Amino acid sequence: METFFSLLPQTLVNGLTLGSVYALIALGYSMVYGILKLLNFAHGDIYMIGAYLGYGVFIMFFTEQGALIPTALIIVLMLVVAMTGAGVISIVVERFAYRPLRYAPRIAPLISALGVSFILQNMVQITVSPRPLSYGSDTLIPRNAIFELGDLRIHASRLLVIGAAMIFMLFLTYFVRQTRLGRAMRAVSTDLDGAAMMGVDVNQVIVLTFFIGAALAGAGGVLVGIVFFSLRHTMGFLAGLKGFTAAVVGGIGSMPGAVLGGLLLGLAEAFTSVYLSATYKDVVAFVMLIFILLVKPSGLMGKPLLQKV
Amino acid sequence: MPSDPSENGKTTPEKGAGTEPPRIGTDEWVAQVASRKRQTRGFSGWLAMRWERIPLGWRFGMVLSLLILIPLATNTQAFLDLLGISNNAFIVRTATRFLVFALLAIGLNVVVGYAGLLDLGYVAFYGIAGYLYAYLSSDFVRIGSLGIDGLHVPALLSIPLIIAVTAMVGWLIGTISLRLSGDYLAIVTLGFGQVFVQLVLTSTRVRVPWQDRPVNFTRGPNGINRLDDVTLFGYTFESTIQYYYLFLVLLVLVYIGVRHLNFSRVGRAWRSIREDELAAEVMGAPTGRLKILAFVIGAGIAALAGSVDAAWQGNVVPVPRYSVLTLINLYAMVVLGGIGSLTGVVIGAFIFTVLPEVLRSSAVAGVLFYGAGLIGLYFLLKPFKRYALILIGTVSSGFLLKFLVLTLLPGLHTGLPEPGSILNQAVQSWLVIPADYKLVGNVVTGLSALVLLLTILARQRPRLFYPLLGISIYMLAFSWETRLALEPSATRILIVGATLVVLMIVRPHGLLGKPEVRVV
Amino acid sequence: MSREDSAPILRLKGINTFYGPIHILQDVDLEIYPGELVCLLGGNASGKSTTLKTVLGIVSPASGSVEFLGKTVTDRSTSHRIKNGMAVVPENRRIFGDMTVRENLLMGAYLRQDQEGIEADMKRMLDLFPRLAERIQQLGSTLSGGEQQMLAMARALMSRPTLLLMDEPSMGLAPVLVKQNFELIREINAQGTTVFMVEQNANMALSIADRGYVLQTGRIALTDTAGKLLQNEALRKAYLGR
Amino acid sequence: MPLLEVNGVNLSFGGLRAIQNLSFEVEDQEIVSLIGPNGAGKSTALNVLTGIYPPDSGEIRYRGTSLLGLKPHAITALGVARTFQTLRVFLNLSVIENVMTGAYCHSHSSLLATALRLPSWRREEMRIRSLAEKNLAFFGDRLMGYRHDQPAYSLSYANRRRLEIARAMTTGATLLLLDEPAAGMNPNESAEMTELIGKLRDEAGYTILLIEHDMNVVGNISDRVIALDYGQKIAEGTFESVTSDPKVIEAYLGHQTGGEA
Repeated sequence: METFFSLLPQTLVNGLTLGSVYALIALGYSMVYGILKLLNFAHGDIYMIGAYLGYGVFIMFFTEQGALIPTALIIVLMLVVAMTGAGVISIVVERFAYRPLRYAPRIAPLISALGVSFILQNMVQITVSPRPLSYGSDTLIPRNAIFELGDLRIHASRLLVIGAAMIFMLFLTYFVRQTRLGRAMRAVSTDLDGAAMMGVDVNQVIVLTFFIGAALAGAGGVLVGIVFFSLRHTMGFLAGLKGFTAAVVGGIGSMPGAVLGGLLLGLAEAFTSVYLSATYKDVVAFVMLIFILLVKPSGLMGKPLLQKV
Repeated sequence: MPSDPSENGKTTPEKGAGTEPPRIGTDEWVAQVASRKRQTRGFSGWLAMRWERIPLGWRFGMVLSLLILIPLATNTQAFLDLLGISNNAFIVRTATRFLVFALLAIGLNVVVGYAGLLDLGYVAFYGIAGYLYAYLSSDFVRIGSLGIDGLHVPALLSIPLIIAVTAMVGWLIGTISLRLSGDYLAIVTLGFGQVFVQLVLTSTRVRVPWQDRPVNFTRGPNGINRLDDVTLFGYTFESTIQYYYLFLVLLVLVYIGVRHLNFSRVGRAWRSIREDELAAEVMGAPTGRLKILAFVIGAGIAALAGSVDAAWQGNVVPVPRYSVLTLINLYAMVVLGGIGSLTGVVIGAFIFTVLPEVLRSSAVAGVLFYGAGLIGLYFLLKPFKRYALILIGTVSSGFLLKFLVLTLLPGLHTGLPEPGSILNQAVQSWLVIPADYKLVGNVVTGLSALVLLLTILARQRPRLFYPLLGISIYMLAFSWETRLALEPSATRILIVGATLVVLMIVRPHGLLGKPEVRVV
Repeated sequence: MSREDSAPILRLKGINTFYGPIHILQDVDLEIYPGELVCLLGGNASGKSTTLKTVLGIVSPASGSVEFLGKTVTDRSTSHRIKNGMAVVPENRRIFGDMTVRENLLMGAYLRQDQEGIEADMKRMLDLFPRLAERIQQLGSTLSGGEQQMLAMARALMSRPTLLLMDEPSMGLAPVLVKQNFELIREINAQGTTVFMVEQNANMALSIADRGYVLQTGRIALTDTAGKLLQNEALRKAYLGR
Repeated sequence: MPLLEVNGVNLSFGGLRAIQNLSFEVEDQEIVSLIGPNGAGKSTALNVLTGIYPPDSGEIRYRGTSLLGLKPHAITALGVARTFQTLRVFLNLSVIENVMTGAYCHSHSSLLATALRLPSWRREEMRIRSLAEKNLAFFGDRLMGYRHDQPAYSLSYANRRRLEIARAMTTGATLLLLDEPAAGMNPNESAEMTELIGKLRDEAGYTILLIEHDMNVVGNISDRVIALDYGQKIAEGTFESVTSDPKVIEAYLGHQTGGEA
């Protein structure tokens, strides 16, 4: 019991860190699904692209002599480049792989998304490297940058991840709730044709949605690199799966649901690793998913569908 | 009511206005369906028409005899010389893989194509059957206290048992997940598939109450090997070619059985569920039970394929055989072939087992790459004159560029250390290839994707399109020679991915699938 | 009552539209002049809604042209057309259920940038429909059928349209509400907004319209003033019932 | 014993009371019409009868058997079939297949017999097909001959309504619930539909519960009319008595009836 309580705060922090990243990925899934009812299976690879772009910025400014500019600035630059790059690539993918299929049978864009996923992964493999890349464990944030709160020791990188993710999510909430374009986004997701009749440029809104979703995933990719120091061209697959799971647990289409689902999944994995066994963390995550869906078939924050007759 | 034939989009002024005015209040044919007339345009239309005139039994027999002959025909000296290989083992192996995947794809088609359920855990049934076969037909199961030193259950007993057990699991999963609809079903089944693989990977040291030491249930990623061959009525299947014919028989039986089911009350009910679940239920079809039935039949077919496949391969390994990658492959086969169309699904399985194998050799991949490019370009640029002009233009500009580089910056062009086949040399003759070709190749490969997409965007504007097209051809050839051909394993999947995207856009309903009308 | 002397505000010329293999609109010609109230009549699946969608640019015709305010807009987007003065009260009203009444009204003014003008119009609408003012923060999905109709109308008027398009304004409303609704349409028209209305209820529509078109299996079968159409023998038999 | 008994049924969605204390009966071989403004609960009542929405309270009996707690397909198998206001034919199935789907609940071929195409399967399939053909023939030449093998999406609106009725007939039901069978039809077609509904009762022996807005249709064939408003029954009786009831006039018809509602 004692060990249980002594490990608790640390596990919570770990879970929240992981959960924040899952939440960032889940948001993109959920937003795109909300508007197009499309399961964007290439989303995980967009996150991977973000991680690589961030790494590209890192090696540009972090030579063997050390950082050319302040570390904080490098991190900001990494985020900016990764988010913009991921966003742009996602728009290109939407334009060429999804838009021609908007009125096709539901499963066609799904297969197209898998094709895109293959292309992105293997393009990175060919042009960058098939081997994992590494940041080096204390290059960006020193190993001793630790905040102590009683017994709890939190590494600065974890605070950075949680903080950054929270800022992005707050910004997104403000954008969707309070701005004209955000209102248009909500309108399109409730009734695409109805929104078009109000003069909303639906394509513009869809492009915007893909951009924002991909930018968040790209940020997630950079943040993961900062905490776990390494990246690989196949990293998008499992992360995408987790993001998708989180989105569904929260109720796909619902943005607060995606965040909640992401955090829950992260916490579940952290707790399983600590209290059960790290080997079972994926199993537990999926069992949790199945259980939640059986109790609440439309996800935690999704709206139950009333059958229309 | 005068019907306006096909001619979509283009109208002639005299039509419509001149014909008799419509009578008010008669709502006869609202829908004047041009598709009532068979489309016979072009060569492919002619071929399809010819093919469909052959009676069904004959068509079936023709394909079947072709499949029977493949291992024999490819074993002739003439054929082997043609391909320059010493034996046809590789071909028979690929053909057998095709049959396994065709079986699996037919099972998946029952679930996804007929009942319309997005089952992303299908591959787990394949895996469960594989592992069950491994337990029942190898030395793996050893229980000292009972004196069991490996189970070797006869195939005639074990395979039906495995099918029954797997179908039961299918029933269980179906019953649980059918409380959910649509995409939620997809995620729960995906979760099930993941749990299966994870459990197999991790159940290597499980503590059980009746044992002191932890038990290794699966041997993790190493899998279980040295499985028994299938023995039926005293005949043991040993070589790949023997398994090929076994799978062929199974495929034919399953194909016919599923086809008969589809054209019966069950098939009609499945299709009506896919169209409108509520209406189907209200018209007396027990939708829940029918969907579970599809799940169970799918699982049963997967179990049949999985157990015999395990025997053929002689081992079971969780990754990649039973992982999501296989699932993706199966979905590609089903969707590409045309969801709901049995023949289409088999063709899809053929394409997706043969294509990656063919692409393994970079020489063949090169031929395919340039060949498909040239043919695709021809259809894009018809008539031939324009096509030839563009190609000649591009190649001569390439030579001009090379000439300029060689005279002005003589150090820039160094060529590749290994120029490759004659085809590669021919292409390289008009490319400028610098010394650090890998780095430049990386950049150009990235850029060429961009230029290609720009070219597609500009297709309505000839003055932009043709120059851009020339540039993309040049850049793609450069990418291929400097990077893609050097990384065959990644390129293979890159090409498969591109094929998926392009095919979905060109034919979203698959090769043999029928486009469905949703609302009118 | 057609005002042949002025230029038409909307003109469809030789419109042909396909839905997949199905030929929906066949050589549809149609003109609407400033200040008119024109209705388009026709049975189910005769192509009425498709005509309206073609006017709006949601469906693009295979051939033919759409002119709005003297300019060809066939290839222009829906938002372009709405920006230039179209507005629509869609079939079944299509209220955004997850948005408040206020947000729904703001969606009507989506393409307008003048904040003060929008606020002024918002106030005007709430004066016109006091029921909406009471429910300004309520979600759209909680309104009753009649209130939703008001909201849809107010939302369309938020963009200060020169041409108001109405798709089946009587659909799904009790006969009592239908009458109120049609009186409101006449009122809006009297205040200077040109109205083009697609309607199945021929009696009601013709009782307030200036002119009418009758669409039959994708073609314009008849067009005349409302008064003459009410007298038309064939039409009476087909749609008016007596 | 009446064929259908509805007794004190209540149903609410969230706060909205869609049906309040609804009771009525339908006798064998009777044609009963439900009228009332949109949103009055007519279609909801049909959905409750067919098991799509379980009622909060009340009792529904068909031939004395309670329908509560039964799945829609089980209710259909008992003998209650319906059509839909919004037309739910299976667009991509052929006309004949659409009708044949209705026969599921009274066909029994096992999977094995089907997969092997045993003689028992052949006989049953023949029976279903000829039943479907017979039911399509009920509509005269409208849905005959070459149209059997055409996809349902190629049918006109009116023909789809006919197809839905043929599909409901094939379920072997005796009680047909028709939801606005004449909606979207012009007066000629409505008159034809009216005649047909009469024929369904007189020649084929069906009992019919009808929802309809077109007062011409309702007036011509109904033995009894039930008027609903806000989920409650406000009047019941002959067509004349119900349409002259002041409550019905106020809630539904309005004072000067201009034509169809």
